[in-house]
Amino acid sequence: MTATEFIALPEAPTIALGAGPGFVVELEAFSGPLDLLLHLLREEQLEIADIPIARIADQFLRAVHELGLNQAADYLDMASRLVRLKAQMLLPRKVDEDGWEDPRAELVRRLLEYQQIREVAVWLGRAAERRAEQFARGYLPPAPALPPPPLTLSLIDLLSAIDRVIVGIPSPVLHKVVARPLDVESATRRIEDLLAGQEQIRWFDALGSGATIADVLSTLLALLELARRGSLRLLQPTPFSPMVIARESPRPAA
Amino acid sequence: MNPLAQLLEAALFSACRPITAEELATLDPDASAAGVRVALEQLREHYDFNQHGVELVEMAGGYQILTRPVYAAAIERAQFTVRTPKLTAATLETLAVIAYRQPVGRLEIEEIRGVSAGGVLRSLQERSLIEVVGRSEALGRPLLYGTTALFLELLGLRDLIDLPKAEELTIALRPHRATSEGSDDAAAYVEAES
Amino acid sequence: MNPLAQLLEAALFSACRPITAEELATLDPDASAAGVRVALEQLREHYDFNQHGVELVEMAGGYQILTRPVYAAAIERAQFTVRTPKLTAATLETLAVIAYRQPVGRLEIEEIRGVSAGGVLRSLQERSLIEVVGRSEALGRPLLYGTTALFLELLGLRDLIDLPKAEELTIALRPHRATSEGSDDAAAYVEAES
Repeated sequence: MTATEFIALPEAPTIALGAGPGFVVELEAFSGPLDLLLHLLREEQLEIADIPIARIADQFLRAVHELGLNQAADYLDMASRLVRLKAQMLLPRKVDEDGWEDPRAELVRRLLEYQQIREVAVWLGRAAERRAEQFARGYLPPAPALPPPPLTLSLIDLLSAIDRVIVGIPSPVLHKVVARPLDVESATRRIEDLLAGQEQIRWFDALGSGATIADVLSTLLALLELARRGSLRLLQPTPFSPMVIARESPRPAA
Repeated sequence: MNPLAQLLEAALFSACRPITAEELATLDPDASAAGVRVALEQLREHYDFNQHGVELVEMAGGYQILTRPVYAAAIERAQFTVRTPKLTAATLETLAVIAYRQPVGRLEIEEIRGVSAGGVLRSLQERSLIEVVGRSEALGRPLLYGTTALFLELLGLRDLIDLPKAEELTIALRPHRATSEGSDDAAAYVEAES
Repeated sequence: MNPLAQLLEAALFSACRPITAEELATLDPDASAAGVRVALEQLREHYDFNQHGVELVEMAGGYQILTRPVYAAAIERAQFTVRTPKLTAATLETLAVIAYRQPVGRLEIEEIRGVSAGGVLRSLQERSLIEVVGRSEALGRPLLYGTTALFLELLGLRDLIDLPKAEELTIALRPHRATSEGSDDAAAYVEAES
């Protein structure tokens, strides 16, 4: 089973961690990094108050990677916190040192708090389901021709509206900064076209003539991306020698 | 009431339209057409005999539970059926933009909200919440909108400066005219439009 | 049923939201608050005693007639109406934070849930389940959110106090700021944690 195969398990998602080749999980099963963390702790039957940080940090990183959550900033943020904690826990400290604050305290506090909220959320969900079992009157006859009731407008409503508008504003509208945009796509195409014709090209071939700074950056990003995908190899035969860009025969997708 | 009559009452109450006897029969696989008729009759009699405020009405080939006409006047006066006409989200958002950016043109409003604003602007004008306050210097000399006295009245504000300040909001909005120096602001404004 | 109970039944039938006792009292200039209460009680008893398919429910500070839960499945199968869709985990968690911590700002919500909250907050506001209730004194004066009457309606709650109490939860909730003294609160919280 590969990481791309997901089975919907709405109530209690089970993750085969470590033992199996990958995860069986519904992405939507997690509402955030704290949720994933709680899940890992539960799976391993670990106490929140005494988290083995090293172990749980590794598992979290693996889960984030295998669930394809690498794109989600919130998960990455938590991952970096865990890695930092792991490092802090490794720092030596005197046995009888007073005033030593467990670096995990903040995380433990957040997890407990989040667990409470989860409990309330479950309660709310049940209440909403019970309520959904009862229907209000459906059919309403057309409204009588009465003068419309007076208009209501409150400052609170207006504030809410402003809030919504602000959330939706893409950027300050006063200034339109037109940056020279990076065009990684075109650079990628150019490199791919070149490599289709010949086994190896040089950095200057990839760049083309009359390259601007934006072009140089675009080409560099395109090369790095193609190398990451395994479409090409970047070689430098000797120190300071020109970079050689070599075609890579396509591998079967992982 | 027999169990089928109870089920029919619940169904008729919750339905979004009049329901025919045939449709009602689908509620209970064990119910016969005759059974549904009997249950409907029982429901009607129950409402009449116990002097309920509602009655079972047959119309347009279907059944509905309706309030008795005698109560219509009192209910209409109380206006429970219509929610107080709150402004829609789109209207409020447009109004919010105008309140903070006035005088402001349609283009800027549309740019901020990301949707066309023609209809909403018209309806806000019809409700006398906004009015045309001038024309921009920009190409085509577009109309500029501002809020009205009624707008302040509905919000219970004495003046526009009673609105929460831009800098108090999450993201600083452009300060409105009343709080800033005319010349600088105007300069910034022309810039924004071009 | 007495005449007032009939009028109230008709009015409640014609409304599609909970109606408060005060609103109901406006239906009849001669009705006292006590009279309305008695009539509502009579109506509730009549529905229960005669085993109607509907019942009188007290909710969100008002009264509403709703179908009994036992008929939901049959009515849905017959497609006379549809059930409200389930709320997502993200929505429920955000509502939980706001319900217990209100008035609460976006930052605190995001801190507790560990994820950004902009999208969920916007959608909750659009559905009128939460509203802006003020602004914090903190830096940037961020907007503070609270739950609405529609939130109570959606959950079938009479009041916010129907929410589970801190001591009813497996883990004691930190009492929210408005109701407790800072220092005691912090001490109590640390205790609950250990």
